[in-house]
Amino acid sequence: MQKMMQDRARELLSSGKVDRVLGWIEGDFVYDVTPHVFRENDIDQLIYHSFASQNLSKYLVGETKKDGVIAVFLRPCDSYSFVQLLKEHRFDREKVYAIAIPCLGKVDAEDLRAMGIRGITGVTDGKERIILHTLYGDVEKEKSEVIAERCRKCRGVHAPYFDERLGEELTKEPLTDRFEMVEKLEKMTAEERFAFWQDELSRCIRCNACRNVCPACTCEKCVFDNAASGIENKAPASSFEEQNFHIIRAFHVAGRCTDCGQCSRVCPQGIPLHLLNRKFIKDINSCYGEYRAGADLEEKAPLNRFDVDDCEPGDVVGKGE
Amino acid sequence: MQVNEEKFEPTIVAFCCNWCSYAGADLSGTNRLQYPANVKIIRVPCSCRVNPMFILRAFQRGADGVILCGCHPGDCHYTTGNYFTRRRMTLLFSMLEFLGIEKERTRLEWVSAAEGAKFAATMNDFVATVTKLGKNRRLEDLRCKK
Amino acid sequence: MKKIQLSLLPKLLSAIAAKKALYLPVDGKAGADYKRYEEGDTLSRACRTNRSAKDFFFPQVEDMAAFRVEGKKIEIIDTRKENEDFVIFGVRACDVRSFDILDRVFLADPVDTFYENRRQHATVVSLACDAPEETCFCRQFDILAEDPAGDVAAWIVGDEMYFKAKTEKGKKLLSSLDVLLADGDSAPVEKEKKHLEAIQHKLPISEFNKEHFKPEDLMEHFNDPAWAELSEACLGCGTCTFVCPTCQCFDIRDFKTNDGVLRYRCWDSCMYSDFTKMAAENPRHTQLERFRQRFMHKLVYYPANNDGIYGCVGCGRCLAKCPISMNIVKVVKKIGGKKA
Amino acid sequence: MKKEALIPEIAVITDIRIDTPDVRTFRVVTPDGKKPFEHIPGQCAMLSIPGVGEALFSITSSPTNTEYMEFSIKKCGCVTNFLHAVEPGQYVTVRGPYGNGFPVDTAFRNKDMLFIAGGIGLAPLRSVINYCRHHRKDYGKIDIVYGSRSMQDLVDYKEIIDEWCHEDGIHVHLTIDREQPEWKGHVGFVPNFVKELQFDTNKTAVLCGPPIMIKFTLAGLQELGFKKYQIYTTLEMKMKCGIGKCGRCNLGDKFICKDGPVFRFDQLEELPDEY
Repeated sequence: MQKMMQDRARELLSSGKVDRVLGWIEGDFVYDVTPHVFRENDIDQLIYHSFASQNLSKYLVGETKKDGVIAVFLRPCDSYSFVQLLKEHRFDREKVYAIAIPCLGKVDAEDLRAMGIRGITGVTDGKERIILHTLYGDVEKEKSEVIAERCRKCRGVHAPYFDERLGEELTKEPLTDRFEMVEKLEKMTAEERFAFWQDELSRCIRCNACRNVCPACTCEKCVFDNAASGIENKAPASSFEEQNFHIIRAFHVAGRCTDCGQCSRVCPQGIPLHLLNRKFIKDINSCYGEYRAGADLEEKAPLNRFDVDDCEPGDVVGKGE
Repeated sequence: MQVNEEKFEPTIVAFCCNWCSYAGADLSGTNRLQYPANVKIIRVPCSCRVNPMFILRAFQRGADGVILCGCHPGDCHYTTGNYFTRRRMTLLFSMLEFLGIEKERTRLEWVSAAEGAKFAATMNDFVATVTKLGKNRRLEDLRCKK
Repeated sequence: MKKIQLSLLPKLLSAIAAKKALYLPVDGKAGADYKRYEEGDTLSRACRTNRSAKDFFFPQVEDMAAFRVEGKKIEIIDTRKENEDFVIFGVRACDVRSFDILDRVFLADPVDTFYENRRQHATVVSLACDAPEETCFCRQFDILAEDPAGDVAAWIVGDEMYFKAKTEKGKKLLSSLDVLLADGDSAPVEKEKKHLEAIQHKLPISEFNKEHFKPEDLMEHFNDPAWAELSEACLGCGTCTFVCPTCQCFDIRDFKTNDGVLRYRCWDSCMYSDFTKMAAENPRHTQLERFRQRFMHKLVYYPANNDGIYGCVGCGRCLAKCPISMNIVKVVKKIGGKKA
Repeated sequence: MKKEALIPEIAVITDIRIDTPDVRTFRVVTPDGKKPFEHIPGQCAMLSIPGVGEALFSITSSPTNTEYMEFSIKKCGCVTNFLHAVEPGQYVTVRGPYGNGFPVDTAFRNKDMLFIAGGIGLAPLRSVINYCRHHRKDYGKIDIVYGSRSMQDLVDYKEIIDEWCHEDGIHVHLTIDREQPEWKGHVGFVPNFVKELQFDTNKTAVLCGPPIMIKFTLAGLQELGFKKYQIYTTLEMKMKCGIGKCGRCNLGDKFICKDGPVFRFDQLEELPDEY
């Protein structure tokens, strides 16, 4: 796959069809992957494997402000973000050449470390199995055992918007129901839920990684950076601030969140932020009909439309217990 | 402990739409209908003007309950504002509950300019509910209490 | 040299906690983090905590003063309090060095009394690293993970834990625990040190060359065209700065309480767009300048002002935590790798 | 407990002078009527209104003024907007002095001085100009070039006309950017005016104003034959602490708050040209 991508990128660059290619580059370690804008001279360094987990679509907002056409590799989850961004007119479609690529699920080095797999030096990807080369010998694992939570619940289907597809289209069923944990929390008592979230959110260091990585968070100036908003802050100065930030962050992407799971991936404190987003998705689906952000360019987002006979808050709130 | 509970006087913030419930509150006053003085009314041009941060900030600043009153669905002065309010608040209140905030602390009610009695009854009921719940501990900001 | 059976460690910890506030790294849901000791907590053996130990002296948020405002009048209330005595147990060598780096900023004239107060009341018990991650590179900055600094240094050798007091404060702490500690021979520790050092030499990251980062190279590094490429993917979040044990930039902010104003200080990040935002303009207007500032500060500016000591301790947290895996090692390779 | 540098002192605004439509000069004393602290010309102080913010301003009054301190402040951000709305009697907090100041007792001694300011850039220079006037015998001839957008935008116009213009050995050259019917003086930008005036190169120049003015005036002075080590300026940057700890105001390895704000151009040459 990696070879195929390199070849195709080289072709596109040399034919002059695109001027730059957005992909991934590896650092000192195989999992040390950074998004990178390639040109003809460094396209050989483009990589694609289980650790290429950053989404690229958000970079298009900045990249399309520059001159020239940029090609971008989109994994299925990323292609939904791509469409959502396009729908919100966040980048110039004319300047983008979108290449859809398949994904077999990504692996996070932190998860592996927690499993006791350390000193990783390389990886050999298979469809079902993955071999991790480490300083202490090779470790072979079932992919389903090691892939990240977000990928285990991924409904990996390509969004219909791309310029070309590379590699075979993979349709797969999610390994587990993605609302499982949300439902589990809903069944708890308010006290238990409060304790759960206090434990999680109190670890927040307000680094804004969840916000800055989110493909739905593309405001020119975030309300949390705006001194005039009255809620601007740089630190979780009180437990209220922690809750406030995460409620508002999730609310502002409600109906636009594609459930790509990047927020939880980047959290340095391991807070399961995607659960907040999924709660909104679940409520939206059950109250206003199934909706998937980024699935198409036409349908209005759930919070941008209404029905005269929508349910009242009282019909929904408190029904989980 | 029991003694304190009895003395507890909640602070209630009511966001009232200028075109209906604010007038409703006025009417309940001219009709000499009683509702508790705990309710602090904030007039807004439309229930739709209230964004989630308003609600959260009210709690931060010491509210024990927040109620949002707007025109009945279909009666919005701006045609559709309250429909959007309904969707937003449904999601927000559900999220607050998901985080373990007592669901009784937030409420959305439709009160028209003619419903002075409904306004008073709603407020009486809401104050009583929140009084029973006690002080807002889960969404408070201790810095404000210093 | 003192020692104790590992099985008796809980006893030792509660003995310390009985006299002073005790903090130690404990394994949690998502990795190890420092917490206040409670009966039953066990010392994490992880070589790195999520958050660094700088929080103890330079917490993310701290109140500085309060103001009462009445009409045109203002009254200042000094809210500072004398800190309680506390012990941090199990700090790794990299984090211990970070305290020296912070000292040079906060204890420089005029002294930061908030920091100084905490520093004076703390006793640091360090712990030698027996299982570094492949992302560790403290040795590049001449930090000896096998022989950490601190008030007391500790080693785990087999099923025993050895302690050596390195300062007066450390001696005091050990002598207060005399009943629990036995006298230990230094030979096993010396042998362990050799063993741990050998592990350190096997670590993969070894690019840092001091010859390439000298104050006189400031302009060359500053004007390096590679910054554009390096900063290209940066999200502008504050993860690297907040997990970093030596990042000490802060912001001073006012919070309006219901009846006054609370002035507090909180961590700030040079990666944030509003870090240098002024009313009229922002001198660091793109992520390139912000990114460059962070690494130039650690590798060139800080050493230029502090006898050549680098502002990085090689703890590897930014390598593990950066959402896009851009980190100081990649920067060092690109920027410092040119001079032959 | 020891005194903490970051905790300010209370001060009172006793007088507000309206200089231009967007510049006011605030007179500040302690609640018991004294000068808050001593300073050197060119140094700065942190003023704050709790709940609004804290910001750094250069001290406009001369150290030779023993009664009070003055700050000329242009309305542009949060704190300055608030200050422009207050009345005398308003309490503020103040801490300082910060920065190195001008070398008035060393390098400037017995030199002919050339002060060049644009707009609000006069604020830091007024302190040193008045210091030189006070210790007149310690300095040579003084030339002051001051320019602004319009006549109404000239800060301290009254003091300049009534006092500075009438003193021996002081030459004031005023200019405005565009012609105005009531203006009889020179019209044109400061950099060109400086070149037209053809100053001797045996002077020590001090520059302050908007970055673009500084850039072209520096070039102009060099054209006249001035060397970089003869020219001083004072820089500006976002600051939170004022004591070299908060980490944002550095230009290269120098902190503006601690090692500056006053720099000689040959010193700046060794530093990056952006922040």
